[in-house]
Amino acid sequence: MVEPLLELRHLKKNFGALVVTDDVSLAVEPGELHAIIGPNGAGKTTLIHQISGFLSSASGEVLLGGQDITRLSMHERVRRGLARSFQITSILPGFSALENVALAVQARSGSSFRFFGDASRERGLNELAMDCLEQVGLGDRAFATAGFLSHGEKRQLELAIALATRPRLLLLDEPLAGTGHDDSQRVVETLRALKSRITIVLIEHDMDAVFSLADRVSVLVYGRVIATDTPVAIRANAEVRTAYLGEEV
Amino acid sequence: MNVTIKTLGVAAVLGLAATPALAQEKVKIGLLLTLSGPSAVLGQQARDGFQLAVKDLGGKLGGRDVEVIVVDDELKPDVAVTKVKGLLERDKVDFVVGPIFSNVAVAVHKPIVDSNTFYISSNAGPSNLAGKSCSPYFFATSYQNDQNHEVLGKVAQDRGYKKVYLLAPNYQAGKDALAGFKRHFKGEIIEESYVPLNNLDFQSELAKIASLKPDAIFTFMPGGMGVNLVKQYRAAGLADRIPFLSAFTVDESTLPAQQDAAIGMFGGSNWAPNLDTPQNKKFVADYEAAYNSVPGSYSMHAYDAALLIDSALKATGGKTDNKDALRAALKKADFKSLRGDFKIGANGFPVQDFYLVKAAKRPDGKFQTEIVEKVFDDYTDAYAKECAATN
Amino acid sequence: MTELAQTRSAPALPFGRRFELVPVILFAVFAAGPILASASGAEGYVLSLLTRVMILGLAAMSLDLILGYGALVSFGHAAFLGIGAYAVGILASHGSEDALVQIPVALAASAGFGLVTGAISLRTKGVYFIMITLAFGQMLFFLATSLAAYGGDDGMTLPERSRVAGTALIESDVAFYWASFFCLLVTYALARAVVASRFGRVLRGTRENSVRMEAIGFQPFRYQLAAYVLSGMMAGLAGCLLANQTEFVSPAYMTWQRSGELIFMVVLGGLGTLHGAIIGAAAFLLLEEFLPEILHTLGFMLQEDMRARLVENWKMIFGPLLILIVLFARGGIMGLWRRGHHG
Amino acid sequence: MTPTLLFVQSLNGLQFGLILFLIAAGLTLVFGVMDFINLAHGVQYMVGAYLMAAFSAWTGNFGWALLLALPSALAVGLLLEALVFRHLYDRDHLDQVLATFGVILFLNQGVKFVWGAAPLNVPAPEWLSGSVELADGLLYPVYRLAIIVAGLAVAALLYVLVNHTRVGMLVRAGASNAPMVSALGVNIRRLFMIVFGFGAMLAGFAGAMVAPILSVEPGMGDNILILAFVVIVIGGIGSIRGAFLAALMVGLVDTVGRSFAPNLLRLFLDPATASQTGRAVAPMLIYIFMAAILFFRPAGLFPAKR
Repeated sequence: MVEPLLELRHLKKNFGALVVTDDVSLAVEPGELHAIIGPNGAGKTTLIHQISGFLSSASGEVLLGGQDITRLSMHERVRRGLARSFQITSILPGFSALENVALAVQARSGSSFRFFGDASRERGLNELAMDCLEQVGLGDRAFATAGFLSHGEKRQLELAIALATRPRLLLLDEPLAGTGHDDSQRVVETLRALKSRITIVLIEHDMDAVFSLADRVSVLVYGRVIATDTPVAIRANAEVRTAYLGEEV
Repeated sequence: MNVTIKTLGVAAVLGLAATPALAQEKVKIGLLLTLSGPSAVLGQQARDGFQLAVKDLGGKLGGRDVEVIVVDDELKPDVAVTKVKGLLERDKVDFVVGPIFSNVAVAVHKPIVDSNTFYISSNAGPSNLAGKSCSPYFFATSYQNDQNHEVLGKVAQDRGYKKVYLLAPNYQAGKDALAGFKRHFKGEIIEESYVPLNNLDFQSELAKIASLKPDAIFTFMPGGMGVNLVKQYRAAGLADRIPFLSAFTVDESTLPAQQDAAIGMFGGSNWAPNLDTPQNKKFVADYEAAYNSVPGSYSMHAYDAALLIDSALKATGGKTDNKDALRAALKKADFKSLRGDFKIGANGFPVQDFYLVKAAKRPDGKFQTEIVEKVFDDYTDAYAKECAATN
Repeated sequence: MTELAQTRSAPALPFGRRFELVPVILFAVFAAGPILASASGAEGYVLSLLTRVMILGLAAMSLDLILGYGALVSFGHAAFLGIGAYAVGILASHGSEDALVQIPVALAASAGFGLVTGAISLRTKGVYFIMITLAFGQMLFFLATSLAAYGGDDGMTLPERSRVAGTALIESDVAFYWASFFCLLVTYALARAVVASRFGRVLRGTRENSVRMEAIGFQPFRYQLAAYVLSGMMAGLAGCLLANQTEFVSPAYMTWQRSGELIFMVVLGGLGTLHGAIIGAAAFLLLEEFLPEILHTLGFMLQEDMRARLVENWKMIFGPLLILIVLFARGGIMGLWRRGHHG
Repeated sequence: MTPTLLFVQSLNGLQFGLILFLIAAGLTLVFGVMDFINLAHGVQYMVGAYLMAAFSAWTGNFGWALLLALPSALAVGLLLEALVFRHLYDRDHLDQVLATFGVILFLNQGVKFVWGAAPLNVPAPEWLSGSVELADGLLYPVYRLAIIVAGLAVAALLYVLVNHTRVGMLVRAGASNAPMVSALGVNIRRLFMIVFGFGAMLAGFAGAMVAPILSVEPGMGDNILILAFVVIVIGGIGSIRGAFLAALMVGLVDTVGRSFAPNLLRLFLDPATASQTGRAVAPMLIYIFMAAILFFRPAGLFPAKR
């Protein structure tokens, strides 16, 4: 068996008496697209926050490529190849789309304690950034101000930003949320193209997208993982059906 | 900030018609005073005093028409420097009169005397301007800052007080004040207490005073601080038990707010509104009629500053271009001061008498300080000997 | 404050790409200052006023670097003015009158103070940051008032302007004017370069969305701290100049009111443009200087004593004027200008 | 230092702290509920004192003057709210700081314009003047005790209002989540107006109460405003409980620290140096205290949950 790229061991998070995630153990293999599904309030976003380091865990461990990263802060995890998107779009609204991505390129290439030289004219940064934008299909909007992009475009931009950090593992928190039909088709196509190259953990409510993209699916209910399996097996899992799918399908 | 006194303009026109010989330029005087913020009342007193003098002199100084330019230093030294440069270079004033506060006086001293303009302090008298940094272009119609404190030190010594409690704000003038007091007082200082500048609540200090039971307290607490201290001292029941010696704490600028609380408290001064000379009586009456408040020493000094300039210009025939002649005339101080005895000493500061004064309520219900006794006669400040100027 | 940054974004266009008229005009006006001054017939006064505008403009610009580009509202920035001024004053009183010694010491002292207080202050956010910077400013203010050896509350007069390499290069007002002009121009160019650089881009990104910056691998704290130190050093330089301009050093340079005025100048001119801060400083100082005079002229129909009262109480007009500027001129003077040029 | 003196100093600290609390309570509510930085809160304290002085001179009676001053302070607050502040709620903090600074300039000069630059006098009522003897020769003014009682009463009243009334519930909810409150169908503008007017009245009350012991003069609110900000930041913005505790702490640190700092330092330093250093440190104490608190608790003692 291959060593998992991401491994969660008994992760727990509580806000006071409210336990949001409880004893979550999970292994994500290199190269797979691992979807996490579950009803609202199951603790999916909290889990992503714990993995990315946005929130600290009450107990448990997070391992990336076998190394314990539980105590690292968010930016240190990014440097180790862990990128994420946010459920509520998080971009730099005053910057152009290109600069949003170029800044992410800058983060991993050379020092940012350079006080001279026009960063916006650094060809090396801009070309790589443009490349990422094109991968998500935003090449023609590179010079638009990010704050003025459509909602779907913002989601694509966030994906491009995450890609620009050259992640080994991409954590995506509902990339399809709030997108229209056309936009969501484009995002799904982009993800399909990416999944061969990058390991992805995906939280999503759009079941069609999940079952067409995912290699494996974990089901989170009340902060606990009740099943992890292939999409086909998950569909057939009786426990999942009663706990979750049964109510929706 | 360019406030020409229009009434004087009218007087000037009349003067022009009467004596064509004097159809020369107006003599320009810059009044640099603190006119905004909590201390504005002191600046107003000085401004009103000066303008009253100009009015009494028929709108002329030394026979020349006058233009008085009043500027507000906002009690910010760097603002004052810029404004003074405006007075010197744009308005080309012949004299700068003011300011109220020592820190402003120190800041503007250099630009004024460097431009060979006469600088007449109508209030601030910091020690360095009287000593090391004295200048042939600097004169004061007030006093050296320490002198009022020395009055109280002498009084405490003469009355045989054994233990005195000292209280001052924690800044340079406060420290100077206590040093001034100690110059003549040789008894025991049971505590030197400093409060932050602009401190308004003295309960902790009053509690200490009550427990230490000194023979007297001496304090320097100008402006609003003094108002609060006096009211709180009275409320704490200390006023009738422990004599309250002070400088710049009970005077005509604070008495309207202190009122009955201040009655009987002592101060030191070179003058008081009840000084019994005809000239002074007229001044006080005129001032009260014009501005509806009792004049304090701030007004008196400014009034005398105008008289001093008037006397010097008379001696030079109205001319200001010969600086040496003008200086000699200023030094002579050939005028009758509101305070009586008045001479200019070697360092440009006055040689004058000092009194112990006491706050009192007048029959008409207004409050003023009144002279108790003369403490110093023809008194020179302690820094005059440090002044090496050859003026 | 991070929350206030989102509403005010710098122009999206990259820096340095287009010719900017405003700074060119601004510096041309300053360059013409000595000619204007000698034409006015009050050379020293006009020069000293304009020098003051440039010096406080420099201080305001340094604040804009962290306020406009980093959304860090420092309410203790005047402390750096004081450090610069006291470095000059204290060194001069010990016989080191050369600017080549004084300025490096002032910059080092500002950097040291900025590093320590910045590292502590940046742990907090928003209003807490405002207040903790105020606290440090106040501590330094009270420290200065207790320095009896250096004049305490009264401050101290400098024997003369700083010497430069042993010569009295900046003794004359005109020479000092050009020295201030030079400092402002160089610092402005430097600040422009910094905000456009990689570092500046990270700083601007942090202002826009600090969580996003962490999510792409930056630690905002380090960049904010560096910017805070840099800004403090620029303000320290302004302090050196201020001491030389007034030939006087005083704790009054670092009151909290002065820090407030600096914030004021930046917002009045328009956040996040650098030259806006200089324009804001000019507008503020010139208004403070000439408003009484303007009121005197406008009040020609009033009776003389009413007119005098109006002039004396000019702050009663100044206050509402500021309120109106806030209510109706969003983005400050630069905001007005920009709107005028884009329809 | 005798225990009695320490006791008296603590009373003084308590009294000063309670005055600070009266000012800080309004400030922290306005800040917490409306996310509005009101620098002009200090001038409302000053206006309260001036109104007290004016009514006291007019009626010649302390009680009547206080009764008239309170609604007038409220009216001034509401007038300012309608004229200026209402238009600033949607603006960012810097705009608010600027505009309210303009209000400070105007009102500081305004009271000078109306009442003159000289400090005004407000006599304390006859039945509250004089002092009580706490220990041998240690007198304490009755009026100060009255301030302590009044301050504690107002604090208790506030506690009841905030914790046991509907408006108080809304205020607490608003301090933690303003959009939620407006989603509940509450007229948020009116809530703001009530909070604002109430805060202005509290500050005015503080001003009126101190008028007999402090001098009433232009600019008297400026320094206390900074202290009030220190208080609400230490307490945690939006927290009345935090403001109360912080106000008492600041009052005690300032009052007690000021008189005991030199004595404490004398344990480590020789007397001359100790008194010199003590004098330099005393005015810094509050700020050192605040910096230390924020170092360990960057959002104050009782941070609002957001």
